[in-house]
Amino acid sequence: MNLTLLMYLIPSLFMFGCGVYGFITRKNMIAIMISLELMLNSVDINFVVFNRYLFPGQLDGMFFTLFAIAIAAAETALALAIVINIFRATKNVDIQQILKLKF
Amino acid sequence: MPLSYTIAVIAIPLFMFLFLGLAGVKMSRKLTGVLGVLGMAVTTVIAYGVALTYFFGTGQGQIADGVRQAVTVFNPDWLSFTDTLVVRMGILLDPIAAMMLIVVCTVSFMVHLYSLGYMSDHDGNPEEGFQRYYAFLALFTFSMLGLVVATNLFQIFVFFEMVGVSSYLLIGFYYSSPAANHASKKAFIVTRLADLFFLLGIMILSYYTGTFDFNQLVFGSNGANDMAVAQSAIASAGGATFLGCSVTAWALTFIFIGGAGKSAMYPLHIWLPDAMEGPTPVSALIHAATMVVAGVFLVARLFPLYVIEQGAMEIICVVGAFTAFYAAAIACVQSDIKRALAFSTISQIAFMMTSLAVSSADGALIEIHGGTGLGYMASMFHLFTHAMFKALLFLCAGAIIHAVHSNENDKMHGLHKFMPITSIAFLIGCLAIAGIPPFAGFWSKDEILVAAYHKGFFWGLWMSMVAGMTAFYMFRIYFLIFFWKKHEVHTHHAPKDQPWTMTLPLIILAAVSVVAGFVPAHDLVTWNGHHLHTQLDWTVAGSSVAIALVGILLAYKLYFKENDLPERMKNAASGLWTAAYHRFYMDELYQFITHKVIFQGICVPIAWFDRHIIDGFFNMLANATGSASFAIRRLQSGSVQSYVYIYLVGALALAAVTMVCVLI
Amino acid sequence: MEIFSNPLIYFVIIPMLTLLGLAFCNNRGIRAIRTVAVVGAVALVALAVYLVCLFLQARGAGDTSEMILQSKVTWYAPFNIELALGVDGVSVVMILLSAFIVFAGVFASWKMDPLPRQFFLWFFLLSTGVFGFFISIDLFTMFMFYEVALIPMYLLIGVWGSGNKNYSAMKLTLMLMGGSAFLMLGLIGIYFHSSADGNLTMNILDIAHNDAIPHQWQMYLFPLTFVGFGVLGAMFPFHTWSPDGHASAPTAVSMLHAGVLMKLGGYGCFRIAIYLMPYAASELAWIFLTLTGISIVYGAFSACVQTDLKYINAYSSVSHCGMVLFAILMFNTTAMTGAVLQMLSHGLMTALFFALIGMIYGRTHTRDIRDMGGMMHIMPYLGVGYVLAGLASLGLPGLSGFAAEMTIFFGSFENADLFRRVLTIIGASSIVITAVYILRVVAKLLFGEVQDEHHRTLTDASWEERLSTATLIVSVAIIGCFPNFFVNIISDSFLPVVNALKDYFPVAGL
Amino acid sequence: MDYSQFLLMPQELGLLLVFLLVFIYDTFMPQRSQDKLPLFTTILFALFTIYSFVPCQMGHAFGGMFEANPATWVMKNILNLGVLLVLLQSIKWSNSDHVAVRRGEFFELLLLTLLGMYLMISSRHFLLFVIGLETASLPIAALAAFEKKYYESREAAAKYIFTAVFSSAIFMLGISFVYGMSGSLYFTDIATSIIGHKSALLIAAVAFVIAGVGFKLSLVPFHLWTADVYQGAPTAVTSYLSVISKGAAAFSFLVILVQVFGSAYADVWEWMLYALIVLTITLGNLFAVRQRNLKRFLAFSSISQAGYIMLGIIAVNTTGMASMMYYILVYIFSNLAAFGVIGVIERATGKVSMDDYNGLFRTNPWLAFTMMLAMFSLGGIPPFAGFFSKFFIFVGACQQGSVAIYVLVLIALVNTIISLYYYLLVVKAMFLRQDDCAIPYIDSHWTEELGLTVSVFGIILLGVASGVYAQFDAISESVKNIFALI
Repeated sequence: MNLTLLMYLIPSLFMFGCGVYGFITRKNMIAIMISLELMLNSVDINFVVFNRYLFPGQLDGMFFTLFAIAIAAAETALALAIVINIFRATKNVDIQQILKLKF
Repeated sequence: MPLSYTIAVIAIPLFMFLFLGLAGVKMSRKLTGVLGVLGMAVTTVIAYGVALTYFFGTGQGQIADGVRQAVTVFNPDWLSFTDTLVVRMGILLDPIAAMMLIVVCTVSFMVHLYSLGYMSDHDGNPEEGFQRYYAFLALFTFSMLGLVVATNLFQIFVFFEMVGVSSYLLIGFYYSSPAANHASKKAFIVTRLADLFFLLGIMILSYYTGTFDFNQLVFGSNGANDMAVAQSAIASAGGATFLGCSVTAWALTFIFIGGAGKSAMYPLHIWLPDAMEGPTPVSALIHAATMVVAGVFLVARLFPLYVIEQGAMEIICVVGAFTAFYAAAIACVQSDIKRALAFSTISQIAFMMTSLAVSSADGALIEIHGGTGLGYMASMFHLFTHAMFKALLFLCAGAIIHAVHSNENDKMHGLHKFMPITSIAFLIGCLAIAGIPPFAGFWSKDEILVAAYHKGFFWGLWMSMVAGMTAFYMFRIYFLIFFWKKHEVHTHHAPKDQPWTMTLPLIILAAVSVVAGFVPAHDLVTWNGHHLHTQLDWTVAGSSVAIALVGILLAYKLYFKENDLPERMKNAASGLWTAAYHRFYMDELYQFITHKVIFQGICVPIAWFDRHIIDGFFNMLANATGSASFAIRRLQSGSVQSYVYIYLVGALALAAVTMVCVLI
Repeated sequence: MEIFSNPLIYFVIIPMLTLLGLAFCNNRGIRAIRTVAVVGAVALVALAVYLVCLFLQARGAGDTSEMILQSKVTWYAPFNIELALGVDGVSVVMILLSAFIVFAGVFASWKMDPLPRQFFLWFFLLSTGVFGFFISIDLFTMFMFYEVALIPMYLLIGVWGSGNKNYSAMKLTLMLMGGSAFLMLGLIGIYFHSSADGNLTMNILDIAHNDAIPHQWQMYLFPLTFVGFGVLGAMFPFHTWSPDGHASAPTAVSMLHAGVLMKLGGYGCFRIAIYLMPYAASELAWIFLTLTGISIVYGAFSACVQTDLKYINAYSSVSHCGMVLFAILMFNTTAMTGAVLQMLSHGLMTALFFALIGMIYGRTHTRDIRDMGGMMHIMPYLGVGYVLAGLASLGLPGLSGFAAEMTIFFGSFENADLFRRVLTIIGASSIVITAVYILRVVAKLLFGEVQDEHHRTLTDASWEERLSTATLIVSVAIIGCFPNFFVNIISDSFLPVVNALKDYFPVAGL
Repeated sequence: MDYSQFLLMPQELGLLLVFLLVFIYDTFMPQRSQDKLPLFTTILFALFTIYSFVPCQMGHAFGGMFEANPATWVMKNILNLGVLLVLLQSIKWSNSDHVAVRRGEFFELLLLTLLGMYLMISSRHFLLFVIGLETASLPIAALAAFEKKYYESREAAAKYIFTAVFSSAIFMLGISFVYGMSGSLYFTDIATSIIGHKSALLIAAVAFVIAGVGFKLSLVPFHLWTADVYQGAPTAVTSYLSVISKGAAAFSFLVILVQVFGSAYADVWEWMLYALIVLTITLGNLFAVRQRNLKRFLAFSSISQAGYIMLGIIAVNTTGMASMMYYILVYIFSNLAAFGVIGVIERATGKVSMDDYNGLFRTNPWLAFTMMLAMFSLGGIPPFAGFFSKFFIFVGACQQGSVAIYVLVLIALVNTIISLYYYLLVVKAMFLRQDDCAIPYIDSHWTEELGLTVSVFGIILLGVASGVYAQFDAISESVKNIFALI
């Protein structure tokens, strides 16, 4: 039982780690958005797994996941719009180019 | 209340000061001068009234069973430190106070009168600052009178400060001249240093005896100095000691230092010669007759305490004797007549101090230390006579200076023909101070020598020698001024006797100097108010007169006619001569200590420390903040990824550290 | 509200009304502004005199309560913060002093330019704070007024000052605020230990009577409060704001600051730090005695080498204010009375000094004594005033300084322990150093030859300047001639403090 | 289900109504009357603000997901006041032609985010909380990007959205841990089920939750987005961001930490918060010292202010809660006064640098005066409200009693000196400096003047009038059961 729980949890945490790593290392904003999605989804997996294995009697986790997905979608849409904006201005989507505001 | 009108003696000068000081600028100079003289005249009359009533009047409660009482006229609270320790400002009359009233008022009046002429140019127009001058004179008179009638130690201290300030103002009267400026500063600061010790002395004494009041310190139930009271006052210290000496001895020594500062005892004498920068009448009033004897007066006030604390008394004795000789030696070579007179003043005051000091030990003091207190009487007597003839001498000097516009005696020579009255007055003064009978000085100085011989042969001999030197240097000055060689006239008009305003005081004082010796001092100003039986001790008197004559003859030989003897003597002992001429380099020593040690060695480093270390520290804090804020700006690098990275590290560190702290 | 029947509250209301009046005479010209300011100042003086009469009457009528004219309204119930008023002898004389200096300050800044209206606005805001501090006996209210009094200094110095004013203003404000930061923590700590039985209070008298602050906490809180106030009292080594601040401040501000604001420090030190925490006070006294003893001689010595008139007086203030704190720490009625006398005396004579310096500076445009001389010829009135101020400060009998210093020295000497006595003697030795630097300045500035020929054309004081300085000179002389009048007002006020200290500190009486 | 529960959320419904009306106006009104929209919105919102002061029914709704209690009620009203001021100050700006076309969206998004904050404040269930959080934070990105023609605006938006999403991911990870431990997302259930827990999982969860909310509060080290976004975003948005969302986040932070993790206060999050407070106050000040751009400067000042607000949370007592709400109110007024002045000057001259303000007092005395009051209030100078709020929050913290907290307060106090320094820098620029090319006289729009006047009165009166705080104290007393677990 626990084994199977871990079998779900460890990949999800790994996924989260990948997301973080991608966020910190990738230049392209689109790639960064993808890694953000990875992080959010790993969280969703957590919820689902906890719900399914630890508290099978109820559906909080599941519902949370549904909402989380919706929120993620909204975030992506917004982020994409802004990235396009940036692209219009600078003709690239390199996150290390947007350094005008600092110090 | 008997003698309650004494208040007028204090009040009138104070009023004159305020009035002349505030309204003076609006009035003409002459008017202020006249008003000042009038005011002083009134004061003098009242003061004589008071003193004579005290001495000879009856039914004023001042003589009880043959003893002259100290009469406290009134004594209101001024400043209460605690319920018991209260500073009062009052008026106390006892023999010496009454005598000082006479001295101060006489001399002051003379000087007021004299200044009318002295402070004017040859056409009799008063010079600039005339109002200020008379205001300050009034202020000084007020302070001095307040000092002599003080009812308690603290009041004396208060008026010590006041006379100090008025002397400061008067020395610096010609405030444009740097020399006067410097002299006034010096006078004030040196006496202030002495007053610091005076203050400490009062602190200690009042802490242990719990009072400032003479009535509880020295005056007995019968209102005169009383050994028993002094004993109990000392005893109330409970034998407390500090560094081996009893605290009261410390206190009295400190108090003496305070007096020594005012009375220019060695080594605190250095301010007095410079003080001659002031107008000469001022020197006559303050630095010859009145203020400089405040120290003697102070010691005399606490006489019984000193008698008990013999240690302090010994110090006074040694300092006094040494100063007498030291100053006399310097006086022998000074060329500036005012400075020469100043040193003779120092020497004479030292006489009084010594005489006070020796008096406790003369004979075998009968009651406790017993004795007749001859020296005490002599000292007060000499104070009186000296005030008269030294004022006379100074006023003469002033007349001469006013005539020839110089202090140097080589500008004078042979003035006898031009200024006969002045010359005679000066001669009388010299005879008086040299101690030639029947002039005033003889009587008082003779008593002093007797008292000194009572203490011991050495002391007597020493003082007699100084007396001889006195005769010598006084007549040296006299001959150099009035004879030596013919006076060559190089000013546009020849020197002559001065107007009556200046001559009259000379005549009066000369007369006084002749007769003052016959005042029955042994009846009036004895230490315990009893009549004191004295008879002239011919051995002492004769010897002293002989010595004086020798001195005079020597001076005559050397200085009456122009010759090269003095020159040769000078060359013979040139080193000694130069040292004496430069007052044995005391001023240079002080200069070194104040400028090099204190200013360069303490003040400047402290100021630097303040600006650079302490202030620097606070500025450093500010700069540190600034540089810290500059150092951390890299965090705000502008790159989202680094932001997120720091974010993540922060969150994980938060978790990790807490885990380590909580779980392990 | 019954509190408005208490005359004390008007010490705050009058300046506020003056503020309003100034705010309304927007562009009606300098005349209106001056009128409002003078009216306000005169009203304050009148009220202060009336207060003294009330106090004497109350004491004469045998009212021996610790504070008279007490009244309180709850302000912040959750924190037991009250608008609690009450005065004892010390605050009465302090209020009197403040009123007179505000009066003199208004006239000293008669020709203030530019922006006279704003200047007087800030000036009266400052005095609001000062009076509020002296009349209130509630920790929070006191502290609030304290800071109200501090902050206007920044603009007053920064806008109307001279010289390196930005730096000085910032330094002064930050250092004083730093002090009040410690102070605030100290007050909060006191509040939370103000009572053993849980009903906390901010009222100083109640706290003192509860006497509930644990000794351990006293050891924490006493340094916080004492240093907090000591910074304003120019205690070594926290005094360095004072020379720069005073040098840059405009005349009236220097007067008010040195004359009144620095007194808040000494007042707070004994009213809050020592009165509320006697145990720690007696335990830690030696530290602060040493510091204040240092600042007495230290300030005097530093003053000897300065050449800027205002620096000289700033350092002499360090010395004199050091004497105030020094005397307060001597823990006996005499010395503490002397401290208050010294506050009065120092306040008046320093205000006088700064007024005169400002007037001289306004004419010569230099404050460097090396460039000046013979001023006595040129401006006799100012010269005489300066000499009088100098004599007062070096302790001439008949002027205020003497009585104050003597009371301090004799009071301090009442303590039998050698440590305090040695410090006393060291402190007493400062009277000589004071004489040195005062006479140095007087000789250089007023006497001697005129250094700069342009100075010969300068004029003497104008009428408002004469009025301003004469007020101060007369008050100095009055204190100096009749010290006992003030001593009788002051001295009883210290009995509670001394009694509180008795348990921990053996007061050697005479 | 029973619809009467909606009666428990009158404020939310009212806000929704306002939103819909504005939306309808924006969509269907003819073009020529569009420029009345901002005024329309403002008036509408003003009415709503007044209405929402009407005491409403308290209780739980939707199975305890939503709670209306006096504290939430008063908190929402505080936010309303702030938003009203923001609206007042943005009217003139939103009619300036480069944003005029989209002005409708500005107000709609603004109102939506406010709704999100309402939900954050009232939610007692993490699902609702996350929804509220996201509703409150996502539109901000769009608002930040509002001034399209400025590149800074876009960059700010990008930085905001990425960091925001990242932090919400972390936050939800933390919640997932909590869920894993307790099996529920109800605050109360979680609280009861983790009593006595000291597992690594709990600690990680708490740390992530703190990080997630700390992002919105911009606590150091989760603050780095703040300065850039504040600088880039339009001033109206910046002011909104700096006060309103901060206030809402702070309150919900208090609720979460105290109500959910209350049992873990002593051994888990007291020290986390301690460290964060010290870092936040100190670094915020240090950053602020060097700033010349006023918006960036206020960003850092608001960071250190957040640190002071946290003092009210670490106190974990009703005094702390009351003084925190009071602090937020005062902070709203002071900061909005400052931003109002900046906004006016930026709109008129486009200048936001401190050096441009030299000699402002000579040309625009009232603007300078308002700015000075704001700075004094932020710096905690009596008799202005900021002094009282600072003092009270310190008292609240010290009431917790431990010496450690006294030390914390001392650190905070020492920091007030630094903060005073940089606040005085602004005053210095305006009053002490002389400048020949100072900003000429600006005649500001009456709405802006109204906004500034209101905030000035707030600054002056809030402290002196003790009734306000007394109210807060009573309210936080009435909800003190949330401190049950401490």
